[in-house]
Amino acid sequence: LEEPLVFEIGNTETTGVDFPSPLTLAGGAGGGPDTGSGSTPTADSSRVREGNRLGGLDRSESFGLPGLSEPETVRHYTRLSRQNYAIDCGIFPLGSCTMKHNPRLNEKVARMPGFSDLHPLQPESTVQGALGVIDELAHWLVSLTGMAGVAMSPKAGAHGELCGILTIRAALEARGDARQVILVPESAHGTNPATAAFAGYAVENIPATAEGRVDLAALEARLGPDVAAVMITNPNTCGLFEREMKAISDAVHAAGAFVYCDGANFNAVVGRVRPGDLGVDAMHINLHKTFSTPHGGGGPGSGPVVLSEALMPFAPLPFVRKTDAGFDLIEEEDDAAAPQSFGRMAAFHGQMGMFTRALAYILSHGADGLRQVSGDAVLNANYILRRCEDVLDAPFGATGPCMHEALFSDAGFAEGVATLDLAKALIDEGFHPMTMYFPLVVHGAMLVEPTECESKATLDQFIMALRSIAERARAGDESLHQAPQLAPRRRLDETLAARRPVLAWEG
Amino acid sequence: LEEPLVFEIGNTETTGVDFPSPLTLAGGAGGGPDTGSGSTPTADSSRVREGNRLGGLDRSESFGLPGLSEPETVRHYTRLSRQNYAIDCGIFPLGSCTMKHNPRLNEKVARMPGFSDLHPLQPESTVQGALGVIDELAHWLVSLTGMAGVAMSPKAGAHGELCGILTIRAALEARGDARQVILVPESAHGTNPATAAFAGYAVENIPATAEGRVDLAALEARLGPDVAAVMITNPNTCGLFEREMKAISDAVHAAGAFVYCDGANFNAVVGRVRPGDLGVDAMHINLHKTFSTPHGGGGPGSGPVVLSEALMPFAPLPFVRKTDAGFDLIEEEDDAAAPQSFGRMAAFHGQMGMFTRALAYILSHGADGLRQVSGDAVLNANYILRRCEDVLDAPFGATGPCMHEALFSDAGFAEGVATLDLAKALIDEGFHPMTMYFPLVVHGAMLVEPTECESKATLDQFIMALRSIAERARAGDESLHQAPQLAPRRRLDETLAARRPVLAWEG
Amino acid sequence: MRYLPLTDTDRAAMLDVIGAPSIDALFADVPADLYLDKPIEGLPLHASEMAVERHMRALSKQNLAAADAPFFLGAGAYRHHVPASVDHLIQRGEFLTAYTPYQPEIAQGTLQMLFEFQSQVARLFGCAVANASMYDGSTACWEAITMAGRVTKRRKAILSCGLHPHYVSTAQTMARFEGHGIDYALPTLTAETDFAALADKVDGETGCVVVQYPDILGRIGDMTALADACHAAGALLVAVVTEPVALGALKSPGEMGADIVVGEGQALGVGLQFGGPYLGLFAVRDPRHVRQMPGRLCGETVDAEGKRGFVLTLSTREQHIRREKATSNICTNAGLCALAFSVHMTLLGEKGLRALAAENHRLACLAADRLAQVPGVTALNEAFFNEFTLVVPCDARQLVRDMAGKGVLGGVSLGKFYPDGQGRENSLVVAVTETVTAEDIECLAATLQECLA
Amino acid sequence: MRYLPLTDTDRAAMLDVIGAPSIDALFADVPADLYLDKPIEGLPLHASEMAVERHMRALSKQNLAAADAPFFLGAGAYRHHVPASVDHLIQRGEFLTAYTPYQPEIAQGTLQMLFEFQSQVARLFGCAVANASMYDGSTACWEAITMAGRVTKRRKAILSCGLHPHYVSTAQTMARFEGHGIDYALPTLTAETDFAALADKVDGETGCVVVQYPDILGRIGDMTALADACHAAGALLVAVVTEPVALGALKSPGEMGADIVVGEGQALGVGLQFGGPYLGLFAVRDPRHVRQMPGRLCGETVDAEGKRGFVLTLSTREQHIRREKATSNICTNAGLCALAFSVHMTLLGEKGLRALAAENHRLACLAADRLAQVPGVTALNEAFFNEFTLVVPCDARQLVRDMAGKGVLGGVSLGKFYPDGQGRENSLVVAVTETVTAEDIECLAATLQECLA
Repeated sequence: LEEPLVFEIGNTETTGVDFPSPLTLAGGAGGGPDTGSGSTPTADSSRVREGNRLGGLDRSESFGLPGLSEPETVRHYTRLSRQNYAIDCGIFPLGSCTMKHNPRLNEKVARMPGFSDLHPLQPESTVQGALGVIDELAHWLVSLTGMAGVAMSPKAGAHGELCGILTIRAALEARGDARQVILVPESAHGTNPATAAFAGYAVENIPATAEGRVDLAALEARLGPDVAAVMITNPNTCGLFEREMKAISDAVHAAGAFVYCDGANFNAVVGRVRPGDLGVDAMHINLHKTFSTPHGGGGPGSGPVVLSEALMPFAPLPFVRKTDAGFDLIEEEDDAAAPQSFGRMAAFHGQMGMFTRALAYILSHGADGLRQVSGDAVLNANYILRRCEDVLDAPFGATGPCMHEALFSDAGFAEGVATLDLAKALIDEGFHPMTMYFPLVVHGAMLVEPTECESKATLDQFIMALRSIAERARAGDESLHQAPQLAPRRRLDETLAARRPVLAWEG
Repeated sequence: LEEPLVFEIGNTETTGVDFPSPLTLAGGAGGGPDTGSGSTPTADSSRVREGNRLGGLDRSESFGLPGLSEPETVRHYTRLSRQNYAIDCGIFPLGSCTMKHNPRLNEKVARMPGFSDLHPLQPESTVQGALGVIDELAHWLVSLTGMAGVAMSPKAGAHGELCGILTIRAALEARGDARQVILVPESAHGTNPATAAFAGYAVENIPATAEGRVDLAALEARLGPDVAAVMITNPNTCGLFEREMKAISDAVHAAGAFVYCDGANFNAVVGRVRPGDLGVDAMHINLHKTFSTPHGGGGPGSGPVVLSEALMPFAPLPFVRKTDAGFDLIEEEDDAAAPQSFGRMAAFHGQMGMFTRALAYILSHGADGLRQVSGDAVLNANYILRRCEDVLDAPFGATGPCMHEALFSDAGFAEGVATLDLAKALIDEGFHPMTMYFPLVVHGAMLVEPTECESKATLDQFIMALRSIAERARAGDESLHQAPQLAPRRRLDETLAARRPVLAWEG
Repeated sequence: MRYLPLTDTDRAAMLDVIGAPSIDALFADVPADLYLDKPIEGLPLHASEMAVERHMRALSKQNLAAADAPFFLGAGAYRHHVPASVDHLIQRGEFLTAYTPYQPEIAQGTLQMLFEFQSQVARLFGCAVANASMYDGSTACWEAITMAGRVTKRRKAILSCGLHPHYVSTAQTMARFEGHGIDYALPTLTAETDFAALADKVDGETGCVVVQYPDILGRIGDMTALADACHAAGALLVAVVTEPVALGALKSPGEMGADIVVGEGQALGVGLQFGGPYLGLFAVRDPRHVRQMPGRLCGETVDAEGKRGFVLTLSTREQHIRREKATSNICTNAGLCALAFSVHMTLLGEKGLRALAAENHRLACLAADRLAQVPGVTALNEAFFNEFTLVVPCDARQLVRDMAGKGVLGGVSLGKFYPDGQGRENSLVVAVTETVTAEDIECLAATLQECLA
Repeated sequence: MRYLPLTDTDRAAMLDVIGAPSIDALFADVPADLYLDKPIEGLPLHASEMAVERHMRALSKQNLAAADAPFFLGAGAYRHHVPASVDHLIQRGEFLTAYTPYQPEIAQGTLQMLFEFQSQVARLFGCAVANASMYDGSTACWEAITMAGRVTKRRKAILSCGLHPHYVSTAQTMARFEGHGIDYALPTLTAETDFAALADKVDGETGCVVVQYPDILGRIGDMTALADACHAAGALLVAVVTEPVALGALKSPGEMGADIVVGEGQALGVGLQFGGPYLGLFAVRDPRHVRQMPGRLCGETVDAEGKRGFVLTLSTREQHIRREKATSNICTNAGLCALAFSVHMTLLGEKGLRALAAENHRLACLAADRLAQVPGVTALNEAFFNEFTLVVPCDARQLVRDMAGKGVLGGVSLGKFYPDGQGRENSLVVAVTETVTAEDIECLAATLQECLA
C-alpha cells in the first residue's frame, strides 16, 4: 500500500483536535474534566464586545489546509516512518555525518517540564536551573577542548562556523586590521568556503600533500598580512589527523592571523587531544556528532563555538555569567559585561533542547567514557579499513592508521561502475550507504564512519556485504546499475525533479 | 537482514546499564551528577560487615542471560517491531477483539508520576488522587451500564468473568442454594465455558435460532432449580443484538438464577442501551475493547465487573469507598464494610495503569462522544456487510442490520479454498485479516469488526481487496494457497511447533 | 470527537449504501423503550485533550509519588530504576497497538520477543520452560497450585507462612470455590524460614508445597531438603519469587529442586503503577510438565520456505480450543509488561543483573545496620536480600502513617496484613533498592527515631 | 559505558586484525606531548543513568515551568497545547534517528513529510513555495533580507519598528559584516502599525521592507498598500510571522502582496523549550524566485519504475555543491521541528486551526478588557490577535520581576528590549493562548493591581 499525501486523504472539514464549545461549557455538562483545576472562561463570564478585534483582516477564504482525525494522523506518520532507514534500524556509516546512537535518557531529560516548558524571556530568577545547564555544559566543552570560553548560541554547525569567523573578524577590526582572505583546504566541507564568503571574505584554497594532509610549506608560503584566518578540519575530511597542526597554528599566529578549526570530527579525538593545545582559536562543536543529540532527519543542530583567550571578548550575545547570587543572562549589547561583543546572531539563547541532551550524554560517559568513545570510534574505522583494503582502494591506507573514518576510492572498479552503484547495492543488502563523492580530493570517494556504537558483529556483517559488492564492482557486474531493488523506491529521477520543480502539492 | 535472537547476539559480559562503582564514587571524581540531589552511599560511609548476608545461597554459576549495550538493544527491538502489523499500521478488523485506536493522550496520562510511581501499599493519605481515579472511572462504568456497582480489581476480561460467576456463586451460597449448572450459548467465547468450569459448575449449551440468536423457548425449557446462571454475550458473537434479552433475563430471574453478560461487545451499544435495563446481573467490561486501552500484543487487560443490587454485597476485595474525608480502600475480609465479600482474586487493587487510560478516553469522548462511538462502529460494520454480501455469504444478513461486526461464511468458495486462504491473501494486500473460524456456529466463519476508528476511504480500500479475493476464492484460484507471499514470513508450520515443541532457546 | 474519522458527509453516503435512514435505525433490534436516544444525562460531554490532561494532572498531583519521598516500600512490589529505552521501545506502535499474534506471518516481532522472554525467565528461574506470562504473581501462584493438582491428582496445598498474604488470600478464595484444600498458618517472627517445618508436614495427600523466596519477611532459606521431601511424597514444590532481582544474587529455585517457579515480574521494566498491570511469571523445571501448564506458549518452527519463525503453540490446552476442559480460563497474557521485562533483562544481561543485585544487597545491608541502631528497633533477619523486617515497640500501622505525615514512605507495616494483636503488627518490612540514597537512609533512621520517641 | 557495544575481547581481536598493539597506538599521529593518556582531571567519570537523571531532574526543578504558573508570555515564542500524538510520532526512531535524506530510496518517510510540510507552510502563508525549514524565525528573517538583496541587487533593507527586537539585532549584526544597509527606528507606542510610514520611505535604493504581522506590540495592519509601494519602487516586501496560529484568523501576508513570508514555527508542535530549537519558516509568493531561495527544498519526482517519490532538489543553490557561491551557508534544516509542526498542522487541519485561532482571540479579548480595568493600566491596541500591549505607570521590568515573585508569569516587559527611558519601558506585552483559564486572567488582574498599588 502506498501512503498518499495528507492533501489526498485529508480535507478541510476534518480535524484531530477538539476545542471546548463555549455553549457546552456554559451548560455545565461538558465541564467535568475541568473541575478542580481551572476552567475555560465562558461567553457569559465577562463582557465580550460584539464581533472580533481583528481590524477587518479576517481570513475569510478557505486556504485548503487538510486535516485528519487522530487515528488517521498516527497511521499516516507511522506508515511514512516505516519508509525511512535510521540508526535505530541499522548501521548508518555516513562519513563526516557521524550517525551515533541517540540515548533515550536524553530524550526523557529534554522533556522534563522544567526544561521543555520554559519561555526564553522568563525572569532570570525563574530559570536558574536552565541557566545552570548552559553553564555546566559550557564547562565541559571548555575543559574538553582546552579553550578559554564558549559561545553557546549558534544554532547548528554552519552557524557556529559563521560565529567563529565573525568573532575573528571582530577581533581583527578591533585592532584595525582589515584582512580580506581566508584560506581553506581543498578537502574542506562546503560550509567552510560558504561561511567565509558570507562573512565577507575572499576564499583561497590550500593544497594537500600526497598523503592527504595540509601542505604546510604551501600554507606558509601563502600566509601574509592579507590573511585573516585559516579554516582547517582536524581530523580532516580524509579521516586523517593533521600531524603538523601545531606548526600550522604557530605559522598562522606568527602571520597575525587566526586558526579556525572545523570541529565536525572532534568526536574522533575527544578526551585524547585538546584543540586548544594545538593552537586553535575557534572551533564549533556539532553537538549531534560528538555528543549524541538526534539528527531528526536533518536537524535541528546546535553549534557552540569554543574560543581562545584572544577571541573571547568578541563573542556574541547572549551569554550566561555566573555570579555569587546565581546565573545572569547577558543579553544587551550595551551591557558592561560585553563591551566588545560582536552582537546577536539569532533570537533567544541557543538550542536549549540540545543542551540538555548533550549534557546528559556527557555526564553518562564522563571523562573516562568520552575517551573510550573516541578510541572505539577510531578502532572501528581502522578495522573496516584493514578488512577491506584488499578489495577497495584506500588512497591513504599506507600512511598509517586512519582516525574515525575509513576512506576508499573507486580505483579498481570496472569501466562504467561508479561509487553510486556500490552505494545503492549496499541498500539491497540492508545497510545505509557511506558518504559518496566526498571529500572531493579523492575520485569516487567513499567515506565510511562506523562510530563507536557498532558492535563487532555488525561491522563483520557490513564488511562482508561491502567486500562482496566491491568484488562485483571490480568484475563489472551490470546488475549493480539496477540497485536498489529491495528499497521502498527504485532510483529516483533527480534530474527531473530539478528541471521541472514540483515543490508543493498542487491538487 | 534477519534479526537473530538476543541469545545469539548478546553475551553474559555485555550490559546496557551502568552502576556506580563505590570506588569511583568514593574518589569523588564520579560523583558529579549526584551533586545536589542525593548520593549513593559509599563503602566507607557506614560499617559494612564483611562478605554478604545471603545465607550461603549465593548464585555462583553463570545462568547464561545474554546482555546487549543500549544501542544494540534499541536496534534489536526496533527491528523486531517492524515485523509486526498493528493498528498504527492499518485496519485490524479482528471481530470480537475490537482493535480501535489507542489515543496517545492516554499513554501520557498513565505515565504521570503521580499515577505510575505509586506503590500499591502506600498509606491512603498519600494516594487520594489515585483512589479518586478509580472512583471516577467506577462512576462512569456504573452510569453507562445502569448497574448498582462495579468490582474494579479483575485483571482481564476472563478474570472478570470469573469474578462475576464467583459473585453469583457467593450470592447463591449465601441463600443456601447449591445450584450446579451454568447455561452457555453455542456461539459463546471459549472463556465462558472455561470460566464456568473453573468456578466449579457443569456447563450446558443453549441452542441458537436459525437467525443466530439465543433460542428463548429452548432456554426456558431448560431453566430449573439446578441452574445457577446463564452466560450470554450481547451483542452476541454473530454480531447481532439479542432482541429478546429482557425476556431472557426475566425468565432466568423467575427461575431463581442470575444473568451473566459477556461484555466483550459492549462497545457496540455503549451510550445507546444500558445492560442494567436489560436485566443483567453481572457483566465484565474489557477496558481495551470499549475504552481504548492498548492491546500490547496480548495484554495486559483489565476487566471491571458491573453488578446488580442483588450481587453487590458479594463483590470481591478490595474496593474504594468514598467518605466525607476522602477515599478509603477496603482491603480486609473482616472489614465491617464488606461482611459478605467473596474474598480476594489477586494481589493489590487492579489494573491502575489501564484505569487512567480508560478514564482519559471516557472524558475525551464524554457521554455524547461515546454514543457516537457505538453509532459509527455499527455504521462501519453494516457498510462492509452490505458492500460485500453479493460476493461473500452473510448467513444472517437477511435478518436486518448487524451490530459492530459483519459475519460471513465460506459458503460459495470453490472446493479446496478455505477461509484461511482468504485471510492470508488479505495479508498480501496490506491488511490484517479478520477473525477466522469464530463463532463456531458458522462454517468457515469470517468475523469483520472495523470499529469506529476507520475512515470511509480505508473501508473502501479494504472492501475492494476483500471483494477481489472473494471472487478469486469463488473461482478456485489456486494461488491463494501460497499466500502470504509479501509478509515477513510465509505460512508457518504450526503442526511442527506443537509436535516437537521448542519453547526456549537451547543454544 | 478527535478519534472519529467519519464526517457527516461520509455517514450520509454510507447510510445510503446500507439503505437505512439514520444510525439510530441500525439499532432497531434494541427494544424501543430501552433505547437511549440521547447522551446519558448527568454525565459530561466531550472535552478537549487539554482539558482532560489538566484534569488528570490535578488528580495525579493529589498523590505522593515515590520519587518525591525517601521510599522503602516492598512487600511484593519493588521500585527499581527502569532505563529510559525500555519505555521508549514499548511505546513503538507496532508493539503497543498489536493484538495477540494470531496471524504469525505478520506478528513475528511480538512472537520472537515472547520466545526470548520465555527463555530469559527460564534461565532466571533455573527452569526448562516458561510461559508467555500471566496476569500477575498472585494469580500465577494460584495457577501453579491448580497445575500441581492436575499433575499429582491431589487437591491439598501447603502454603508457607512466608507467602505474601495477598497471594494466600487469593489462593484461599479460589480454593474455596474450586474445591482445593489449603493448609496455612500465620507467620511467627523468627529469623529463619519455615521450610524445615513444611518438610515435616508433607504427606500422601499433599499436591504441593508453596514457598516464597525471599519471603514476605525478607527471609531466605535453602529449599533443597524441602524439595526432596516433596518429591519423596509425590508432591511438587512450588516456589514464588516476588522480587526477581534477587535471582541476580541468589541461587535459583530451579537449582534447588522446585518443580514450578512462579513470580511477579513487576520489578524489572514494569514499574510500580499503584499495583497493576503487573506481570505473572510461570516456569517448570521438568519439560514433561509443559502440557499441564496454563497460559500462552510461544514455540519455534519454520515457514513454508524453511525460515525460522515463531508461533503460539500447544493451544489445545487453552480455552478458545478446549473450552470447559482448558488448563485455565485465561485468554490473555501481559504482553506489554512481558516486553518491558524482556527489554530490561536484555539491557542488564547477566553482568548487569548481578551488579544490580549486588548494589541492592549492599545498600540493604547498610540500611539494616543503620536502622538497628535506632533505639527500640531490632532487625529480625540474619539473611536477606534487599528487604528485611524490623521489630518496633508499637503498632507499625500507625508508625507508617506518622512517617508518611513527615513525607517519608518508610516501609510496609505487617499489621496491615496481620492485624491480630499477636505481635506481628509490631513489625515493619523495609525494602532497599538501588534507588535509595545515603540521605534517604539517614532520613528514615531519623524519622523512625522521632516517631518512636 | 552502556552505549559502547565493544567488549575487551572484541577490542583485542580487532587490534590483532589491524596489527596495532593498543588503541592508543592508533593515535600515533597526535604529537606525543599533546596526547592525553588518561581521562582529563577534575572532570567526573561515567555515571549511571539513574544518577544522571537525578542530577538533571534536580536542575529542572530549579525552574518555574510555564504549566505551574498563570502564564502570559509571548513576544516571539508562544505556549500552545501540543497534542500528545505529536510527541509520540516525532519519537519514532525512524524519524528521530535518521539523517538528512541523502539516499532518497530509503528516506521517503522524511522526504514526503517535508513535501507535505512545504505545502502546508505555503498555504498557511498564502505563498507558492516554501522551503524545508531553517534554524528559526530570526535567521530566516535575515536570510530573506539577503535573498531580497540578490533578487533586487539592492542592499538596503527598511525594517518596521514593530519587528521583534531580537530579529532587528540579528539583522543589524549580520548586515554590518555582510555590507547591507539597515534602516530602523525604535517603536512608538501608538495603536496603529507603521506600515503607512514605511510606504513613504521606500525608494530606489530599497531592496526590501520588512514588517512583522502581528508585530511586537501585537498590532496588526493591512499591508496591501505597502506591498504596492514596494513593487512600484522595485523592492520586495518581506513579512515576518512569529505567531503562525494568527493565520487561522487573519488574512495571510501572501494574499496581501508580501513577496517573501518568513516566520517562527515554534508555536505549532514544537513547544517553548527555553528558546530553542525552534523552526524557521520561509516561503515565496512568486515561484520564479525559487532559485534565489536559501535552504533545502524537497521536490516530487518519479523512480525508475515510474512511482511517485520525493528528493531533495535544486541543491546547486547549496553550499555542499556551490561552496562559496551558495545562496546560504546553511547545511541543515530543523527537520524534527518541521515534523512536529507538520503533524500538528495535520491534526488541526483548516477547521482545527480556525477553531484554535478563534479560541485564542476570544480569550485575548476577554483578558484585554479585564486587564484594562486595573487602575493605572491602559490597553494600547485597537486591533490584535492573541497578544496586546498594556501601558503601565512604572518600569515594566520591575513589574514583571515582582509578579514572578508572586508566582505569576505576567508578560514580557518591553523595557527588556527598549531600556532607553523614552516611555517604551513602561509597557508590558501580554499573550493569551488557549492554555489560559479564567482563573489565570483573574489572577493576573489581581496581581497587577497588587503590584501597582
